Amino acid sequence: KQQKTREPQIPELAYRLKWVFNTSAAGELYAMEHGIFKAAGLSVEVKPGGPEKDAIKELELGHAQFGVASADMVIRALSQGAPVVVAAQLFQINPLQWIYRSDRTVIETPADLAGKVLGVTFGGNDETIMRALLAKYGIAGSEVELHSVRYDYTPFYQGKVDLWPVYRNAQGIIIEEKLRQAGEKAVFFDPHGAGVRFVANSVVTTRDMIEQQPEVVDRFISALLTGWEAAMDPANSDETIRIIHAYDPDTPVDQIRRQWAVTRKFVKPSSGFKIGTIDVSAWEETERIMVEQGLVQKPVNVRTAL
Amino acid sequence: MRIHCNHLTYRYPATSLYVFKDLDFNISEPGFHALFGPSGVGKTTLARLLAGKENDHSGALRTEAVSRILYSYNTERLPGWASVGMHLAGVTREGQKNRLEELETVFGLTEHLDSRFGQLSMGQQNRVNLARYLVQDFDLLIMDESLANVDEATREKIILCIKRIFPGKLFLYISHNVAEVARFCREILVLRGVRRSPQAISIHGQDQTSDDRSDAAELERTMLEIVHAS
Amino acid sequence: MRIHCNHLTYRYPATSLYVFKDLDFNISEPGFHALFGPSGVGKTTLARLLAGKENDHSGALRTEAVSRILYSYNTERLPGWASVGMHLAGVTREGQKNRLEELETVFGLTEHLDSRFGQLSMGQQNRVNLARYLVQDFDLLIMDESLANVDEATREKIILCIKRIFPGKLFLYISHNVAEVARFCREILVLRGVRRSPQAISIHGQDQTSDDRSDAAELERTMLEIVHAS
Amino acid sequence: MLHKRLYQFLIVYLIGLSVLLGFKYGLSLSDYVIPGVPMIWKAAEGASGRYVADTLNTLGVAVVGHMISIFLATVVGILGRRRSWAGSMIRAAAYNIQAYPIVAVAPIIFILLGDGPVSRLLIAAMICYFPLLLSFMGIFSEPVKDIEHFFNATGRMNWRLQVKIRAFENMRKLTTVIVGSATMAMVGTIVAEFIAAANGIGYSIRIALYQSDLAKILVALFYIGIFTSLYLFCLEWAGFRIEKRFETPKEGRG
Amino acid sequence: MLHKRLYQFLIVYLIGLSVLLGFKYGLSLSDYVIPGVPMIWKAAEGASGRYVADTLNTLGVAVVGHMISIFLATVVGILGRRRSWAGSMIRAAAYNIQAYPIVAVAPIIFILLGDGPVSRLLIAAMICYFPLLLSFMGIFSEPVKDIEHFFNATGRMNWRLQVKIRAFENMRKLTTVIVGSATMAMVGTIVAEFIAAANGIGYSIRIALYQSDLAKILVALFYIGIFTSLYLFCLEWAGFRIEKRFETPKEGRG
Ligand SMILES: Nc1ncnc2c1ncn2[C@@H]1O[C@H](COP(=O)(O)OP(=O)(O)OP(=O)(O)O)[C@@H](O)[C@H]1O
Ligand SMILES: Nc1ncnc2c1ncn2[C@@H]1O[C@H](COP(=O)(O)OP(=O)(O)OP(=O)(O)O)[C@@H](O)[C@H]1O
Ligand SMILES: [Mg+2]
Ligand SMILES: [Mg+2]
Repeated sequence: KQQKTREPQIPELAYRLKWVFNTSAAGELYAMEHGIFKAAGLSVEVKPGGPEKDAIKELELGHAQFGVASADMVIRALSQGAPVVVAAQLFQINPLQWIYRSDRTVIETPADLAGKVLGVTFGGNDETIMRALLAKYGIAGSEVELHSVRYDYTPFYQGKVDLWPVYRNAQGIIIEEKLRQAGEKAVFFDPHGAGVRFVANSVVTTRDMIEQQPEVVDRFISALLTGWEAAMDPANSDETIRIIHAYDPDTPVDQIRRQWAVTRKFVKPSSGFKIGTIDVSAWEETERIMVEQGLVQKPVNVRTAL
Repeated sequence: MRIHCNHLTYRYPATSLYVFKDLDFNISEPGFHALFGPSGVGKTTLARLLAGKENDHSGALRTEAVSRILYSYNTERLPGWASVGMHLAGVTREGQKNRLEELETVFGLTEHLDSRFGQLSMGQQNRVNLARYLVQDFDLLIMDESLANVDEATREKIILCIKRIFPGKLFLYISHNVAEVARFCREILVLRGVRRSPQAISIHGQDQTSDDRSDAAELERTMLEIVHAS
Repeated sequence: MRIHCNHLTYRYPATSLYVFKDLDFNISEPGFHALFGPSGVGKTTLARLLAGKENDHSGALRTEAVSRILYSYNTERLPGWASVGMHLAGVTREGQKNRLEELETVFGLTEHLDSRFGQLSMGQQNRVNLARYLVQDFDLLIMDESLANVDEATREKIILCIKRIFPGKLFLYISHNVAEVARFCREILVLRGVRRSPQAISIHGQDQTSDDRSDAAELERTMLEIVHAS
Repeated sequence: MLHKRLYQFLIVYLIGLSVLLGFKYGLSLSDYVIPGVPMIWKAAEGASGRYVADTLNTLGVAVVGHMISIFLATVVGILGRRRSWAGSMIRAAAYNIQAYPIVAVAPIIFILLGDGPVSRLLIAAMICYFPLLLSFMGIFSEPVKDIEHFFNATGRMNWRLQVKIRAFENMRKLTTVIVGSATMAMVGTIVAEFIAAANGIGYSIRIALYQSDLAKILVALFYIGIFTSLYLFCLEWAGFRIEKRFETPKEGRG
Repeated sequence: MLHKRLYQFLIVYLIGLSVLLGFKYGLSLSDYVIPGVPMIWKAAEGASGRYVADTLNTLGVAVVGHMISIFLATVVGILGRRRSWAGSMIRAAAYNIQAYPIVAVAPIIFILLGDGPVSRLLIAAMICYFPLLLSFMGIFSEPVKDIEHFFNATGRMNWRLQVKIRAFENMRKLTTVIVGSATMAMVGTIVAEFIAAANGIGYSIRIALYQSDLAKILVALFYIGIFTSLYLFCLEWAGFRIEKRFETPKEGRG
């Protein structure tokens, strides 16, 4: 507190995550623990998110200066005039996938989705993705049964639903493990692999920040991405996993290790890839999907906000 | 000071039987008066009409030179969070502390001032309740069986005390004790029921101010008069 | 049939004053007896001890050949969901319907059977309440001021009626009316307070079974006896 | 009386809306944070039909859930009214079950009962019954001495009579609580739909929330308020009739 | 008495657990649907330390929220006790606000108040205050004629005295409701944490839920039950003391 008054030039920033502390926040946690933000002359408070948290709203209300939001939230906010800007794209591949039991359900091509009971969160982005998939492969709504998903997995466990949406790098690992312990085998259906590119978590800030404190934004983003690069470096994996476990004690270390490996694939698909790169064409596809499904009234020209 | 009743007609809402029909009476002087009559004849009803607690009557029921009417009855209770002594002290008007103490003594309450109201016997409750009314500002005090559960000796003391302290006020004392009202009351308004005519008869009582029992024959006559009227 | 009290000592829990200390008395025959004494002396307490509603006394308070004791008091109420007539009919024992009707007539209730309890005058409430006790199975009925709010004439009728119908039962009638207990009661147990000795005196009443007032002098004597005792 | 209820609701709603809009225009927030009037109006036009149907659907479940809750609270209140060990055990059970947040218990309910309408009803009832239970417990456990004495003394007392006496003597308190708990039933149903069901206004709210569409939520709240007021009015009217009936009984005995 | 409360809780908890396990072994469900005893035991070993701390944290907030609710309910109950238009307006407002499910209102609260402890407390209080309000409203709006008559007749009545009289005459009902609503305060806090906070047992439950870890939820419910029982016991004891104090006042006036 005293430092604050003595060195007022250090910008105090609040950074709102999309979800609670877990592997999806590996880079942020790493940067925080290793003083990377401090080294960049920033004081950053990383706040966990949750289902009721909306980083974009907090940006506008001044409760936070940076945040993580999914692409559909960004596009929707843009369509409603929110002054939000995407500063970096953390996930190159959307971690949202569908888990299913390979001994009960066979999905070899996306066309096999027909006739299945598919779990979707109505109103959530998994519904958007699934509908885009179905449209892409010409599967009529009458050929599948969409089952409303909520936060407990009972219908999936009880076999009432064939495919259940999960974050591949988070619950995916945990559920897979549970099924394995029960002697069942789970695999994942990946929309990205099926050609639907729907952008997931990205770092957002406001237009004002970019215009008025471009240098702070640069410092923050580069510190953040430095954190991510370090966290995804296999040489640091043990340290990264230790840090994550400190913030997410409910997940056992060996599961975090697997989560980490999957996350790495999504965030840094190849070893030379620069984390944070914005995949403009994927954003445009995302916008197109949302316009097609009537989720936004008219195109927002997302390119301008990237 | 006067209570004036002219063609009073009343029945309770949504009932068909009248309690009063064209009732007339007059009480024209201050003093300790009685309201008398068999159970169910309408004493309480009349008292509540006077106190403005029932409405919708027709006819006139008016008072003159009576600005504050208080109505007390025997099943009233005091709140339970403090002793009766504290309650009595709390509701006593400025400058009436001495009077309160006098009443406490005459009413035989001094030993019970530390009790909660709920711990008193019924007669003790009656007395505590009446005492607090007597330290209020009033012109007419209606006592609806306010001493019903008190023994005769104590009741006599209390009535004489009231008559001594408040000679200029109007009291309307409701009691079922013929001898008592005959002896101590000035006017006894005997209610006789809606089917009889006249519905109310006024009888002069002995209005004694001390407990001497000299005039037994007179008393007997008044009592008979009351019994015959009712 | 006997009530037998030997060295009864009692005080209310968490109070320091005794209501009774070594109280002795005896009531040894059925009949209409009275429990008498100044307000606060302990009549209700004794009644409740007898009925088993207060405990923790020391000394003996026993009954012999009395198996069912009922305790009635004047502030009891009937539930409000039906008329009093229906309630009375509902709680009447098998084979007592005629008796109930007789009581309703003598008690002057016939006109009010359609009313709810809350719509009755106080004296009417007293009578309804007492009537329902009389159609129960009892050996000893304690009437704690059960007729306190009823007029004297009606009360007299009621007492005579009870005495006529239930000659073999025990009644303990608590009342503040000296003349009444003197005239109608068989034994009058006068409680005198814990500070006096003896604490209770038994006086023979006139035990009249009709309302003739022939023996005025005898009555006067009994009354004086009671007044002096209390 | 119905007019009054609706007016009052509208006043409350408009005050709330004004505060929100005041914020919006005061801080010049975008439509995404707090929707502007045109957006709310558009949402109302677009969604009203569905939302009215949804709210009616929810109201139907809520009414049934409310009845179940009243029944449940009565039963538990009656069983738990005694000061005995059994009574306090039942109270303990009732309290303990309530102490578990529905969000944690819901999965267990789904496992045990499946996710059909029964679960939805049960959750609604659970949320609404506890406030009722508390009052019922208070009322049923307090003797009305002056009335009960006779029945105790003559061996006529049974639990039904006791409950009847205590309920009747506290009729006004009971109606207040029953009427008031109607809103809890509504809330309970909405929450149940929110976490579990695939229809009803709670489900619509969840979708609107996922799409962070505050405009639609405001429209939903409007209809919820309207229909809750209507239901409250009906209950109040019924309560009023019952009170009336016992205050002024008819003359003449059959 | 404390022993009794804890025993009772344990019995209830064990019955619940047995039913669940009965289901599991009866239908031979696998561990991921309903965890077996070893799994629950392991979860208990692993998570107990943290969960106890979390539950205590939650309890702290719940106690404050409970106090706020009691205060709120008293104020609204007093204001809404009259049969006048203003009274019924306040009742309408109180009911209408309650009719909005917290899940729908929470986002608005967060927008207006941020996500500090204030929001958490407010949500907890909102969930807990309504049951209190209902009872308070019932109690405060019903005259105690035999006591109030004197004060009305002598012009001494004011709202404070009126409330005091009615509260005192209904002390037992009030304590029942206040004690009982403690569990609502606990639930409210947990729900608030569930949807918003980053600590407390509600937050832990949310994490366990999204990890589909029923074993941990069962452990959390265990601690919630234990500490709720403790809090209830404290309140009951306090209520008992108050009742006692007025039932047997001391002899001798100072
Ligand atoms: N609330 C009421 N509704 C209907 N009728 C009533 C109500 N109160 C009293 N009555 C009837 O009105 C008549 C007069 O009652 P009131 O209480 O005035 O009698 P009272 O003279 O005071 O009798 P008591 O000496 O027994 O107290 C009675 O017949 C009674 O049944
Ligand atoms: N619950 C109680 N707690 C403490 N003291 C009590 C309680 N009830 C009565 N008393 C006291 O015990 C004494 C006897 O009371 P009791 O009610 O037996 O008198 P009583 O003879 O019936 O009087 P009354 O004729 O006025 O009804 C009184 O002094 C009273 O203050
Ligand atoms: Mg009367
Ligand atoms: Mg007595």
